[in-house]
Parts: sequence; structure tokens; C-alpha cells
Amino acid sequence: MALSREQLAMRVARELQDGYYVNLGIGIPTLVANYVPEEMEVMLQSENGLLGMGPFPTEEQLDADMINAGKQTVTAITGASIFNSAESFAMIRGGHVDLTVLGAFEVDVEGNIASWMIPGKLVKGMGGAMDLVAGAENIIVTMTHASKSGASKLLARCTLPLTGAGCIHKVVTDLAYVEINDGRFWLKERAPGVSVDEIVGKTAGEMIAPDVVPEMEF
Amino acid sequence: MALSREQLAMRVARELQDGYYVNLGIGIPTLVANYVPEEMEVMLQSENGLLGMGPFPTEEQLDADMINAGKQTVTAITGASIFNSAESFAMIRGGHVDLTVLGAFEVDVEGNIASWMIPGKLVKGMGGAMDLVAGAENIIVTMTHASKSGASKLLARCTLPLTGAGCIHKVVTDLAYVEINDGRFWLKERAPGVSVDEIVGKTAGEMIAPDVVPEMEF
Amino acid sequence: MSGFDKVVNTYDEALDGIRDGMTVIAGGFGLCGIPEGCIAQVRKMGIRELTVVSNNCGVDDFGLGLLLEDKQIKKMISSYVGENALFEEQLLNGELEVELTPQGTLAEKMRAGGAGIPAFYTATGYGTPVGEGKEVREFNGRKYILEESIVGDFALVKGWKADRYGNVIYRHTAQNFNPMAATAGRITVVEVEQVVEPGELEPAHIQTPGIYVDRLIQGRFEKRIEQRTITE
Amino acid sequence: MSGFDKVVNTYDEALDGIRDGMTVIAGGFGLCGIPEGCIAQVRKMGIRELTVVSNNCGVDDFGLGLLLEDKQIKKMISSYVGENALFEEQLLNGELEVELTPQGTLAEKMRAGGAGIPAFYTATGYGTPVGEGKEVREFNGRKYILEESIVGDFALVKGWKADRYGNVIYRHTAQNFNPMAATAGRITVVEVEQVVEPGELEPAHIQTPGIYVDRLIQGRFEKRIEQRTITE
Repeated sequence: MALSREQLAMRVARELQDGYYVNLGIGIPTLVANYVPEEMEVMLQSENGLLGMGPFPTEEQLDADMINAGKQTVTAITGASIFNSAESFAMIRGGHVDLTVLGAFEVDVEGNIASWMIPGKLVKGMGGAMDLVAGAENIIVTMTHASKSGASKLLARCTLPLTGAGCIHKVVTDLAYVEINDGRFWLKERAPGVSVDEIVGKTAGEMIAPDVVPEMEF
Repeated sequence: MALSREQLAMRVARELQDGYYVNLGIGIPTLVANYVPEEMEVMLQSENGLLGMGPFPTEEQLDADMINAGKQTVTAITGASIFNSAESFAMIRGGHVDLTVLGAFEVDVEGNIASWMIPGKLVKGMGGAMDLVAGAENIIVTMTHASKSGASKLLARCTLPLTGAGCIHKVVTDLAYVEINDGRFWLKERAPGVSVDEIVGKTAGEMIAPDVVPEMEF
Repeated sequence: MSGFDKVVNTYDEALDGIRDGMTVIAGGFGLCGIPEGCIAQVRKMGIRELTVVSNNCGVDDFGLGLLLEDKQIKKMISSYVGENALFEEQLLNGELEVELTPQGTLAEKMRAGGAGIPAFYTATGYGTPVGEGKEVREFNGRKYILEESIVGDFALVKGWKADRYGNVIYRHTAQNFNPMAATAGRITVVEVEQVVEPGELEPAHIQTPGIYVDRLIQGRFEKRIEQRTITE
Repeated sequence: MSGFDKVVNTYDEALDGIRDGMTVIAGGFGLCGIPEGCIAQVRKMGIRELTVVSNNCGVDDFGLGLLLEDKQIKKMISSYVGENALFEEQLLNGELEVELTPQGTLAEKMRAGGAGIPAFYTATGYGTPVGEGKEVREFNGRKYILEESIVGDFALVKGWKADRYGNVIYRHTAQNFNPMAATAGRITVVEVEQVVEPGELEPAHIQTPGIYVDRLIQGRFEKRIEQRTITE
């Protein structure tokens, strides 16, 4: 069965390591914060200028001057630092963030990602997404494997305008965990009860599947 | 008579305006701080990261962590700010310093300046001088008009390696105040008792002198 | 301290000299840390044909969105817009132009503008629509695009506290783009919640040194929250 | 907090992995704010053929000058050197190479290195020996040269206080190049006068966020004064 949003976040959380500085995009990526293993600590970077983002505030803590990149009111953890936008993106662009998790419309076998613009629809902007994908060595894209109409989002070539070129190596979809290398998708894990055939069938780009593909456990 | 070091500093100080942020080089330029008119305030920028440099410390105030760009122990005035070197040169390079005063070996009619390197002698480095001359709109060079052997320092073309190209418009020497425009030196003032002939005679580059050249008063 | 006293008492003085067609850089991220009083003044003065450089364009009835109501903005340079219906409407009408710029590139363009760096290379946007028409260059085997810096005729900045010399500190994440904006204006106007005397701010804590600030005004701020998220 | 605890207890641990031939960026201006303990450790380890990036090279018996005694430095990238006789001697002998870089360009090269900017344009050095062999480009009618960024295998940084997470603050003008150096090391080592607990430093006052810091050590410092100037 396809993974739930929570399971997607849980699977992504397995890529965390103790001491990681992590930037989580809006949507499912944000949920990853709920599944950090207990014995582990990670610090969340918010690109509007906060390293060490904490949970939402209580009514008493609520402060208009304390928001995250999604413009939600947040708190800062003990040991946080706050800085300006140029400094924040120096961190991001300079490759100092250990892991970035973000959603996408499409990825392809070259590691290209399209996540910000659908021609014909109103374009709201890329925000910090282009900086994040260009700056991080370690990015996990999380999205559904195919659209509601069944169109694959793992393509031979992205059809939408790109957010970044050649920068994606890891994708967690509701059906599978896939790596991208040497111009191909490599099927590494499948969602519980989902067959390799189904995954390969819903993958438009070339996909290599080993004889045995381990099933994710939750 | 040729100006003394103090008179050079006094003459330069007349270019100050109330509210100016000023960077003073080592040597005679440093003396300018002693001749700020009483009704005026200027703030001194030191390129190692201090805006609002104060006088040397007393024994009690002495602090190894508080130095100026000449590596001398200093103090900070009330309302000073302290920052890193990149920020300091952002100020300088970005043209935010109102006036820079520095010494030189040579200037020429194109506004070129040579102040950091004499081939054959050990080169100690340019420090912040190249950034200062490239960044400031308003620079005053102060130096002797000629070397001890009588060689002019106001040339048709600098002979020494440059510190900056086309950036100098005002020169205060021990003999004269000279402006540089349109590929010529323009004699604006002369030191008390120094004749126009002497000044022109000691200027190797083309110099325009009006019929009447006012004498500096001290 | 007359020469360094940047305080003005009215927004009329603060924005004196602003004209139709100018480029205005505004600090703020979403509705956080925006120069509310300056925006209101620009609206009141009816300045038009503005190019506004700011990460976002406010919402319909607050922030830079207010300038859309009277069609005062000709062009927005932003990383994320369209939190408001007027923006969409004017964009689709062709009344408004938008130059979408990645958030980090936008911050760096402002910083570079203030720092006398006319252009820099970044990997951000390479291979995307943002990179189209821009020079591509390889350094150490990786491709980068050339981005030019931004300076504004005016920079409108929201600080927390400032001393009369214009030394500014910001509060929490209301800092965001404000320090960069402050460096990049030919005339930089800072509005703060509290003006203090020189010496009250620790020299090492000052985030915008007064050298960047031309005019300082004490304002009042609504500080509207865009997304009120609470832990029960 | 294990994962973010950057504290090491010995300089052996602090500089573990440093090798002959590496590029080392060191903070400090003159003798102010220099990583004394790290320099002593590099000397003790006898690491050689180093390229050292630092605004100055200390004096004969202190600071980076100590590394000259055992001829550990192959090349210096600095804005101002020659405060010491050994430097001059080794330079004239051809035992030492020097790449003189304007002070502001040096600071910006380190910042750019840390910020993922591979190169930038600056007017500094155009038309001078510094500009020779570098690309010249005109923006808005003015000529600029292209300067590439610097990263180091190690960055050696002197802070005042840091919390265990590696969030650092600097004291007075001992800040200088240290924050830039901290961003530009593949491994960044910070030595401080005092290690404190997370939360003791105000988030907005932190000058080097811990994300840049790999190892943190509490040191002892002589803090020698290069030019003791006093008001009587």
C-alpha cells in the first residue's frame, strides 16, 4: 500500500544523523521533524534567518517577530542563532546544511528537479528552493510517485521548468525509495505490499531494480 | 615656506564636514584627527573593523583586543560600532566612507596613485590601501611635493606600480593644494610664501595655474 | 552630535525626495520586519511607477500590498509573491511586472550592491529559467551563473532599536533582509520601535552601523501575523 | 546534545587530520585575535609545506611568525607582511612565496569561499599589479577585476566565548577576519577564552553560528600587544 504522509516523513527521517543541520521544506518535509529518533538530535535551519527552530509557540510565547520560512510563528530552541538573510543563504549556498528535504512536481534521471512553476498557472515564485537545491550536497525529494491521474513524476526528462539541474540523488515517494545515479533511477526500497512491477510501471524514466527489493518497515 | 607635517594635516582638515565618516591612513593622515574644527564632528573608521575610533587608551583602558588598522591600541567613542573585516570593507568598497586621507609616493595627471611598492625594495604589502582608493569617491592624498633629491612626485605618468587607477582628484602637498581633472593638475592654493613658479617647477606633470593663486592661511 | 544625528520627526521628512519611477528596496520577510510607516507614507504621497525590491509583496490590505491598491508599483523584484489577489490581477492585466529572483540570490544582490561588488557568480538558478540569458561559467568543474547587484534610490528598513547615530539592532527573525537593504540604498531610511541614545547599544551587537543610515524615525507598528500557528 | 557538542579537550584532537601541503586559513589582524594555541600545535606537529591564508604573518617570535622558524610555510596569502626578519629572509631566499592580496579582497574571498560564491568582481586592484592576468569587466561604465574565492582545508579561529554547540562571539576588534575564516574551512577549529553552555549567548549576538564550527577548544592566550600606544 502507498505510504501515508506520516510514513513518508518517517522514511525520510531515517536519513537523519545525530548532529545534522537540516532544512525542511513546506508540506510533508515539515512533518519529518516529528520523527527524529529519540537518541538523536538535529537542528532545523529556517532560511529566513534562524538556526535552531523550535515548535510553534504557546499563546504566551507568540511573537510576530519570530517566524519561520513558511511565515508561521515559531520558537527558537536553546542554543539557536538568528541572523540576516544573506548570512542564512551563505550557509545554504556554501553547503553547510547537512540535509535538505523538499517536495517536487517532477524529478528526472539526470537529477533535475522541477518544483516551483507550472506554465499557465500563476507563478508565485521559487522562494529559497533554487538556493537550497543548488547549495545542498544532500537533498531528499519527497512526493507522490505519480499524479492523481496516474502520470509518473519520475521522468526521463523533466517537462516543467527546472528548480535545479543535476542536484537530486535521493527520492522518497509513496511507493518507493529511489536513488539517482549515472542517468538512471535505482530502486532501493519499496513501500509495504507494493510490487516492483507497479513501481517500475509508474516510473517513466529508466529504472534499475535489483532481483530483491527490500520492503520498508514501519 | 613648505608646510610642516602639522600644517599639512591642518590643511587637509579643512576638507572635513560635520557628520563625515573618515578613514585616515598611517602617518600625516593620522594627524588630521587633531585638527577637526571644534564645531564639527567626524567619525573615524578603522578598516580592521571599528567605526568610531577614539584616542589612545590610558594605562587602565589598555586592551589587546582593541586596536586600529595601524595595530596601535585605541579606544572606541560613545556610539561606535565594531564588526568583521568583510563588513568593514563592504563599507569602504561600497563608497560609504565620506573621505579617505592617505599618503603616496607618486600621483599623476590621470589620477593614478602609487603608494605601496618600490621595485627592488622589500614589498610589505598593500594592506587596505587598494580597497580604500577604489572605494572612496572622495580621497585626499597628502605627501611632500618632491622627494628629498628634488624629484617631483606629481607626474605625467606614475613610474611605480599603482595602488589605484584614475581615483585621485585632490592632493595636498607641502607646497600646494592641487586638484586633478581632465588629465591635468590644477593649482588651487599655495603654501605661504611659496611661489607659483616654484610649484610649477617642481611639478613634472602638466599643471594649470590661474593668474592668482591664493595663499593658504594658518 | 548634530552631524551624526539621523533622527527625523515626520515621515514627510523621512521620505523627502522620493519620486515617481524610483527603485525602492524594502526589508521584511512576509509581514515580519516590514517598514510599515514608510510604506504608508509612500502610499500617502502617491508615488507611482515604482520598482520595488523586496522578498515578498505583502497581502491585500497590509504591507507592500497597500501600494498595489493605487497601482503605485510598476515592477516587483521578489522571490515569492502572490499572497494577494490584487497582485495576481495586476500581473495578469499586464499592469504589473515581476522579476522572480531566488531568495538567496536576492539577499546577496542587495549585499553586493551595498558592498561595491557589481556582480558575483552563483550556482543558484543554473539550468533553470532564472539562468536564461545570463553568463554561465565553470569554476572547479561546476557551472555557475553571473548575477548583478542591486542598489536602490531609497532603502526602507524596519529595525527594533537604534541610537541617534543610526546604529541599528533588529529583533529576532524580523531582521531578515533589513540589514542588506540598509546598505543598498542611496538614501536609507530606518524606522524603529525605539530610538535610544548613543552608547546604549553595545558596539559588537550593532547589526547596521550608522554609516549606512541617512534618516531615522521612531514609528508605531501593527506587526500583523501572517500565519498564527500555536502549540496548544 | 552529543551530536552538536563541538568541544574537544586537547589541541591534538583539535588539529587531527592536518597534513603537509594543506591550505590553512587563520583569523587575526596583526597579533590581535590570532589562534595562538592552534598555531603552537601546528608548530609542535611539524606540519610543513603549508599555504597559509591570513592578513598578516605575525612577528618573529609570535603568531604565524613561529611557523617560519621551522620553515613550515611554503606560501602566504596576505595583505601585509614583513613585520619580521625571518619572513624577509625566507622570501629573498626563495624559500617562501607570497601572494599579496588587498585586505578587503582577502576578506571577501574568504566570505565568498564560505558562502558558495566562487568568484566576484571588485574595482580594488584594477590597473595595478594585483589586477594583472585577471579578467577585467565593465559594469555601469566602471572597470572591475574578477577575484576567485578561497577555501581552506582547515580554518583556525580565535573567539572570545562560545557555547558547546560552537556558537561563537568575538571581543572588540579581535573579531576582524575570524568570522570569515570560520565559514571557509573544510574543518573549522575555534579556540576561545571561555566555553559556556548553550543558551548563555543571546541568539542575535552570535557572530559565528555553530553550523560552521567543527571543533571547539578552550585555550589560554598571551594576547601580545604589537604597538602599545597610550594616552598619558
